[in-house]
Amino acid sequence: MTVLYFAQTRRLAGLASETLALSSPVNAEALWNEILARHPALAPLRSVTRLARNGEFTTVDTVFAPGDEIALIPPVSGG
Amino acid sequence: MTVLYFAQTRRLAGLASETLALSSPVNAEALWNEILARHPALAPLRSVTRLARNGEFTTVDTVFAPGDEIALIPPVSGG
Amino acid sequence: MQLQIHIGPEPIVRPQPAPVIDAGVGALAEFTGLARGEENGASIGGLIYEAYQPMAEREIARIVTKLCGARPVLGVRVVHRLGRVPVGEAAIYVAVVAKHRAEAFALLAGFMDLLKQDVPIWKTDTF
Amino acid sequence: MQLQIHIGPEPIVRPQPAPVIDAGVGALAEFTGLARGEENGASIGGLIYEAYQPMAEREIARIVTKLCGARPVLGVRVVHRLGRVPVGEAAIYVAVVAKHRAEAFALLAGFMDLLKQDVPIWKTDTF
Repeated sequence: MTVLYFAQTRRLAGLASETLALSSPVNAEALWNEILARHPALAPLRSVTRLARNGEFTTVDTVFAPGDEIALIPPVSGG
Repeated sequence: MTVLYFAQTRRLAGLASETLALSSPVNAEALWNEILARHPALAPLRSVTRLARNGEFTTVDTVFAPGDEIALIPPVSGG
Repeated sequence: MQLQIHIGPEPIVRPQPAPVIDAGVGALAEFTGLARGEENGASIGGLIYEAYQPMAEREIARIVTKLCGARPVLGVRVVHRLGRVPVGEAAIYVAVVAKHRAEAFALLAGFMDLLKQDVPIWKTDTF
Repeated sequence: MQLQIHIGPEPIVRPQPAPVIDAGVGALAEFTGLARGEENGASIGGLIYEAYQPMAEREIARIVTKLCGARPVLGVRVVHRLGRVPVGEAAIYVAVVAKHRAEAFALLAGFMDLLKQDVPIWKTDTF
């Protein structure tokens, strides 16, 4: 699984992307736990950051599979 | 007094402007009567046509003086 | 419905210089009204406009001033064409610059509504 | 507030070719968002934008498609700049063409609201 970090999440994680070796699909809770274990500095952003899976916003039911491209989407500010 | 006719009022009156020789100030009712006496074809437009005096829309209280420039403003359709 | 999207690093070629550009301008909203190829169901080559010109300019100024009382904006430009306007060409162009988009959009839409109500300009014929 | 008015017979120099011009287009509404010279009260030279680009393009398409369901329009163009955007230059340009102005204005304003909510583009820094 590839995880992409943008904007504040990129700055706080200190990297733009990384690979997570998942052995099986996980839900959002488990994915967040893995991400926060690697990057505790992201904890304050969790409540305002949405997860995208393969380029689409996820829902509470989304399952994240080992081959997915995941992105952390902190509050956007385009335009 | 100069009277300007625009759009449908110009077409129905058959002219773009004319001079009315008023001896004293008149109200809108008297002015309309004078105009309609000259151009009966304008009667159907009276209810939808506003009068401007010296470039500004008039009210029911406006008095029209001999030196004024009057314009008949049928429903506008700019833009 | 056609949709074109481009996201990239190139400078955006701006339509034309905005009416006022200073460091406080964050929003430029523009409206162009074009002559359409049909009028009352019939195919036409264009529209013909006439105006009571000095009054039209005064009314436009009055409307903008009135609307700007409620929604401060930084600049407004209004251009209206008279005479023959062929299909596909612009009859009116209005630009509004403001600090934020909300006031620019509000002024632009409000202005067009009042223009079509109070400004002595007429579509008098088609060709 | 500056106001410029021109009413006359000259062809209006249109900002740029509209996204779709056919004989049914009566309205072109455009929005340009410009980098302002201050951010949180501090004077700046410009803004820096980044995007999750493929998702941003897909989200823009999704938003436009959704909004066009309610308000049919004839064409939409969206351009967003990335990287450094100096003060006074455009960060975003959106154009909507439609038969009438009401649907063009509604789509333009609605699109900008949703862009600022859902499209993964960020102002990440100033310079």
